[in-house]
Amino acid sequence: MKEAVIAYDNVDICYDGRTVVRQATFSLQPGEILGIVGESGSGKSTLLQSAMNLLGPGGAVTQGHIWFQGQDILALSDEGMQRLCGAQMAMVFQDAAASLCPVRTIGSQICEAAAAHLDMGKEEVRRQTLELFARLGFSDGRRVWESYPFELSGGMNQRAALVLVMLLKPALLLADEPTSALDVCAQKQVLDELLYLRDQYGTAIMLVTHDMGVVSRVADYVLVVKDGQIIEYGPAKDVLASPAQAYTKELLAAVPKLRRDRR
Amino acid sequence: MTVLELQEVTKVFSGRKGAQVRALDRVSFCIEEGESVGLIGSSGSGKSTVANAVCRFIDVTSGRILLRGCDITEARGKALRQVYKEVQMVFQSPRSSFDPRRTLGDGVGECLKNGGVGKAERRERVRALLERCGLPAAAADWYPHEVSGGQCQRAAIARALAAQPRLLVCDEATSALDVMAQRQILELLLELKAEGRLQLLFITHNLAVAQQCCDRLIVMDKGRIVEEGRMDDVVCRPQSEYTRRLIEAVLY
Amino acid sequence: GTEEANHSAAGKTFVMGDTTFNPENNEPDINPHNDNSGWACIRYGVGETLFRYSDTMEIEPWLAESYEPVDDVTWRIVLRRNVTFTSGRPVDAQAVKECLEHLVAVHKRAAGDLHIASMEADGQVLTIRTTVPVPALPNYLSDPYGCIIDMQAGITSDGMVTATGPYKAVSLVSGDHVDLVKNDAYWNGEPKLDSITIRTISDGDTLTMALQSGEIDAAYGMPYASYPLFQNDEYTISSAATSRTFFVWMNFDSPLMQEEAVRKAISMAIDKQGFVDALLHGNGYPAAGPFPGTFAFGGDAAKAEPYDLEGARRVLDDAGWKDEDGDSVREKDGRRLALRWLTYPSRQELPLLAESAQATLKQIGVAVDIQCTADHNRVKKDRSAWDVYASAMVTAPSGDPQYFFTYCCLDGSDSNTGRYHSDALEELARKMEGTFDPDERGALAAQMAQTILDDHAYVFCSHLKMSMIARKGVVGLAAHPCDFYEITADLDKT
Amino acid sequence: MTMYVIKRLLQLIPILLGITFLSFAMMHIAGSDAVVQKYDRAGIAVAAEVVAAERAQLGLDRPFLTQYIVWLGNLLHGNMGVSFMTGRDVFATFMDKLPATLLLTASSVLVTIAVSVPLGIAAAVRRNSPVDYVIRFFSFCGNSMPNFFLALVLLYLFAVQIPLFSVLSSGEGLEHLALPTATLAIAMSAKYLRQVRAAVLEEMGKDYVLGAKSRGIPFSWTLRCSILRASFGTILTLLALSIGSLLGGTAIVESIFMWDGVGKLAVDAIHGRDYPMIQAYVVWMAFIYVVVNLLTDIVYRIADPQIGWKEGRRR
Amino acid sequence: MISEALVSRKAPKQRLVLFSLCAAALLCVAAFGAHLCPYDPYAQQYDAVLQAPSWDHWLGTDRYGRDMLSRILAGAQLSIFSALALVAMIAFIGTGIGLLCGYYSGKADALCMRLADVCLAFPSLIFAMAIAAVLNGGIHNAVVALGAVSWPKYARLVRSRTLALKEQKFILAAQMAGSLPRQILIRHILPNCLGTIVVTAALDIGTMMMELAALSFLGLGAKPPAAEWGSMMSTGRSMLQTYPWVVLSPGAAIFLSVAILNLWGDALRDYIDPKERGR
Ligand SMILES: Nc1ncnc2c1ncn2[C@@H]1O[C@H](COP(=O)(O)OP(=O)(O)OP(=O)(O)O)[C@@H](O)[C@H]1O
Ligand SMILES: Nc1ncnc2c1ncn2[C@@H]1O[C@H](COP(=O)(O)OP(=O)(O)OP(=O)(O)O)[C@@H](O)[C@H]1O
Ligand SMILES: [Mg+2]
Ligand SMILES: [Mg+2]
Repeated sequence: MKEAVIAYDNVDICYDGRTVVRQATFSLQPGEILGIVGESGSGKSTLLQSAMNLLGPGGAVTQGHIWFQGQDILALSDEGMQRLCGAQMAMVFQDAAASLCPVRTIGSQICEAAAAHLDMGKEEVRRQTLELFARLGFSDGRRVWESYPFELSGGMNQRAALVLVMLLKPALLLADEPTSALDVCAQKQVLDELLYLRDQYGTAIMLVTHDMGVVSRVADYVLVVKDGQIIEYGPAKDVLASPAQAYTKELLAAVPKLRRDRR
Repeated sequence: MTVLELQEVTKVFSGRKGAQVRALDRVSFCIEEGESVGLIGSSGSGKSTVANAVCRFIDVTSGRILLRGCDITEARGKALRQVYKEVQMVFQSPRSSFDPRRTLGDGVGECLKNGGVGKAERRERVRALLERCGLPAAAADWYPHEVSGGQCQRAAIARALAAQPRLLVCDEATSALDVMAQRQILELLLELKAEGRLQLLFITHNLAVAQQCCDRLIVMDKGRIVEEGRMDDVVCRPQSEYTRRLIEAVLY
Repeated sequence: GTEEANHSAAGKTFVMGDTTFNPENNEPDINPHNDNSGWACIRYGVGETLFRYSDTMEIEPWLAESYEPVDDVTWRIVLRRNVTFTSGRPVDAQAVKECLEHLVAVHKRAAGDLHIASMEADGQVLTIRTTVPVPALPNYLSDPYGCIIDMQAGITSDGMVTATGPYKAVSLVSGDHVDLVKNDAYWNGEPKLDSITIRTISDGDTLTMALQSGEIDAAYGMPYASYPLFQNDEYTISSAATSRTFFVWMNFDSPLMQEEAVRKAISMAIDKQGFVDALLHGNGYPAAGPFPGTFAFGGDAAKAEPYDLEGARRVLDDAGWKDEDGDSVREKDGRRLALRWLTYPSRQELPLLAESAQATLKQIGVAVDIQCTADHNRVKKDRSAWDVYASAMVTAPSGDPQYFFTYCCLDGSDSNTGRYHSDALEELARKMEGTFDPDERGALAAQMAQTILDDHAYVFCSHLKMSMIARKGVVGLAAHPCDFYEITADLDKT
Repeated sequence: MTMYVIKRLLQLIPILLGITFLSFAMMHIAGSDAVVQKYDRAGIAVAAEVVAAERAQLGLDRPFLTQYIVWLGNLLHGNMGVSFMTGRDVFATFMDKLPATLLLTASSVLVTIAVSVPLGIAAAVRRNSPVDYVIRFFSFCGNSMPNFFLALVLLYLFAVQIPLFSVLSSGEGLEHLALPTATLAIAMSAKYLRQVRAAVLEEMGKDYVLGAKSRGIPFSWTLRCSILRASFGTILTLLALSIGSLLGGTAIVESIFMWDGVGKLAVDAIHGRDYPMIQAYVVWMAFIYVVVNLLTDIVYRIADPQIGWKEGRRR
Repeated sequence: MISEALVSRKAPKQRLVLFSLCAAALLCVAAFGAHLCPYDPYAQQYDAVLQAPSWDHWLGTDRYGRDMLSRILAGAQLSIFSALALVAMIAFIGTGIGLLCGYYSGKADALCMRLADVCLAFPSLIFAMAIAAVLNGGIHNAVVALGAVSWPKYARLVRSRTLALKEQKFILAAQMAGSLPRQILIRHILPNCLGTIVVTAALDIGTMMMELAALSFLGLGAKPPAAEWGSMMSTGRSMLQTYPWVVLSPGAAIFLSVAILNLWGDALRDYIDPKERGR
């Protein structure tokens, strides 16, 4: 078996002494896509953030280890972390617009990220970005490149943030609801891009989403979280087809379906 | 009676270097009493801009917006506060819509406070509202940066409902919620709607969700309305090419 | 190395720091016809007056050889023969006449002092006719504005003039410095230095440090607190008592001050010696009357009340001022014995005097409320706003005693701030106006001083000591009681 | 933007009118005029006629409004009058001394920025660490020391004890600039660095900082390109404000270091009630303020793309 | 890691408590300092002038022979409270104007800001003199005079923050909740500017002490024999080399107050930020 890209080993996470994630254990091989579902506030974002040491002043991993390609992330120095972040693992935030600097254009932030990790000329970065923009359904990529985050719509910001990390071709992509603000067409394009990234570069992806459609379409494995506890974990097909837990069943049942017939 | 009417509303943003973005291009539609309207369209098509214009967060370049027959295109000050007694909005990005230095409870209770509701009663009502939106009552004491995206969104919905609006503008109000929460909120909205008090302008990407709570559907593309009609008509027999593509792309 | 070369190229140079040579002091340049700039002109050895003061403040000829009053309004002045301006023009009566004509045309104060009606020049003899009798004309002509300058050579736009002193100005930046070089043709001995720079140093502490670091050779205007740094073998301090006097005016419009006992008690309760020793660090002399001991008519010629707190208490007790309510302030007929003491901060010694007096007066049961404001002139005019006014004034700027009484104490005086009136004093003043003999004038002055002291109308606290501090090796720099003369042909540096 | 600048520059006119009138009026309220003040300082009494004659010469006997209007009329002809104290042309004198003050101000501002921005940032980044406490300690020191004290201590240490510099400046030369600049810059940095610290801290709490971290952008880059840029507005506003107090505060430093500039000129003029000179100073200060504030506003708008050129939205 | 997390969350509160205690102690000294004096702070003694610090006089004596320590204690009230009052006044007025101008930007804003320019550019010395002439001396009027020219700093600062804040979503939300502008300003914008204001105000205290001292030269400040720290420092300035304690003692007193009040301000700033404080 290949070495796991990321492995959570019995991880507990606290905010101010309140444990919000308990005994999380799972791992991900290169090229695998893990869908994480669960009710809001159950600790999904927290799980992702802990992998990048981004829990903020009040949060901390109080137990267990997180291994990234064999390194213990929690023991890494700041510089070590900084080298990993972006290049090796990258994250798209749930609130993508807020994760972009409000006083800089999208283009300059992309260039910055590229300069930090890639050995690529500015022109080349721009070319590749515009290409990616086009593939993600932007009609006018050049305008996006020159825009400030507040000048873009929610979905545009989300895709811009996605492009930002896809450009870096990380080994692990942590995507926190990357398609929640997108219309279905754009959503489809984004998912195609994610799959392309996985196929082309062997990127492993942790994908938090509420959209069961997305899970069934791209995920290899599914993780169901409830109140910080992993209650179900297995191959996507199995879990979706025959959920073991009542909660999962409820979750699946609650998914709204488009009625295409006329009443 | 018409609750909301947009007449030929156009919005042009002038960018920094003189570039102009026509975010809305002669958009006209109306929402009748007792009716809820869904608004879909690709991202960047101007949905949020419609919502912002209706709530007077931005000035439109031309056109008129009427609320119950009153022209609110240029409402300000007192008139605007009157408008907000009827219209409320749930923002697309919930976290930044809460004051970072105040608790969620303060945010939710603000309009009650302005309405002169006493402290104890306000507390009770805030808790009730939060619970109704699927949050624990304790959430009233949490700060925005301490809650998850979904929790924040629910608080935002609770805040909007606190004002007991006639028209609720939801800008992707449920897209950050898990499916069960989503259903819970939708049921709540449907309930309020059934009481006959609430009209919705529901912006979403999720056609299925829109189908559940809206009577009519408007499809937008590049700042224009490309299709408008009864929900089922549009879903089952899309007229425009764009709508057809949208419906086909639905995964589930 | 190079420094030495510089030195020999420039010859013997001397740098003096002075706090007063600046526009703020109305001494923007060295043109005697401009405001107070004459002080700079005369102090720095550029210009000279017709007469000068001796060390005992008596008039002696300088550029003039002799003078005599012809009648009440006519003066005959004979000029020295061998004197030339640095422009080369000989100093004759015509040149002096031109200079004085220009002076009275542009300098209002000079015009007001001199009352010149006409002048006649005849070779070296200048005859001046005045509109009214001016017994002190030679004194006024010794005022710095009386520096004789060559009006043909004119006044440069920088404010430099051509005169007769041991040094001549070569460059001047107002408020910054003036550069002087030796006048090779000086009539009264050979100047010993080749060049002199006068640096304006407005700040006393900077002056201190400049002297400490050796950047200046001598300093004028050193803060008192710095004296201990220079009271050693490395430096020499030369001082002289001047007629700049710190004194107190009683306000006779104030009901409180109309009471003799109160005035007397105040004059007995100011610790002059303590003020001079502790607060001025010895840079002054306790005063009795308006004039310092350097004047023939000054010093002990008048007797003031001694410092005597016990006596002062008795005076107040006798007058019925008692502290009845135990707040350690006396009262009488329901009025508290609280003085409003007006003074101003631009003379740094005045606030010290005020605080010192406040403390001693407190001991005899008199409260003092100090109003120390830059705006005292306006407050002063409102005679209901103050009881006591402390000021610093030059009591005999021209070396003549009449000035002080004329301006400060008589009914017609413009500056009789306290509205003091005394019939005896008026009488004496009339007598002095008609007296030309200096000795007689001095005797009259002593009487007048005694009169105002007996009336307790003024309390003279201290005369200021003017000092210059020089580095070891500087010779010929001596403080003069009239504060006009600093740099002379004798100045040298070894 | 051009419109904006033109509009703001036009606003200068009423400001100048207002401020010169105000200062004229205030000086009159404050009582005593140049003549009285002069004799007062000299400590000699003169005849009332002499005073009257001198006042007439300066035009001080005319009614206050007339004096102001005459002054204004002269100004329109490009004539700022002659100084009451020196009899020299005010404009020439002022322009003569201006470069010295400008040089001093500019060098102090530069040094202040060079010192306080890095230190302020360091204190913010390492907040509540020993580094932060040391930096803040010095800032408190600088803050509780009056200018004159600092100036004297510097002079004593570096000119008297260790003669690195000379006590008296003889005009140009960088070494003469060193101590006065240090005095002003230390005092200013002490305040400024704390404000930089606060502004940077404010920004560091924002979400996008986490975002940048997640992208593996070195913190120094985020700091430079994002945080500083975002807090630029506040930092700049503060700087602009302190330039004003700096210009006003040079007087004491100028007189201690014998720096022949307008600060001392102005204070002397105020003490001597030298109206024409005061007016020149007031005009200059107003001009500087308007220009500095205009520049800040422009830069502020450039730095923060969310604030447009229209004066903001009204509600 | 755990302990670190706990420390960083709890610390703001602890720091606030600590520095609040310090500040309270300072204010106590200010209020009751006059009763703690070992000597009569006003008793002049010419036989003991300018004595160096010793067991008898811990901080030496001044040129009138008064005990420095006693004077510093006695002067604390005047020095601290007048500076505090002044700073409170300008911070209050400036913040108010800044908030209004920033929020309502328009003609009135432009007018106010130009007025602020005038006040900033206006030589405060002239203003102080005029105040002295009209209202007469006294430290109250000095406070008024300084206040009248110092508010624009806060106004400008707060205005620029307000301009940025009012574009934020949560302000829009507050408007929707029907809050009146004044409520929005007080509930939302002000708390979000407070950090900057507190820091600036704490800083200004030292500055204002010195400014008040400078005005005493015009007869506007504290009246003798009151022991105001700033004036003590400036009147003693030329004794720096010869009798340093005369200058250094009030200097140290000012430093101490400035440091305490600043640390307190910082702690307060941290505490009012919920992101720092924790639940
Ligand atoms: N402040 C602004 N300045 C300039 N352009 C803007 C601004 N706000 C929005 N736009 C532009 O207007 C267009 C419409 O934006 P809008 O936010 O209404 O889209 P949307 O339909 O809500 O998209 P999404 O579903 O992604 O939220 C976009 O092209 C966007 O870039
Ligand atoms: N900074 C914080 N301080 C304290 N509690 C926090 C903080 N961030 C999150 N929490 C709490 O941790 C729990 C998990 O939050 P998290 O953001 O991981 O949820 P989530 O699963 O991502 O939910 P959603 O789907 O709504 O985004 C929530 O109950 C939230 O209130
Ligand atoms: Mg989340
Ligand atoms: Mg949107």
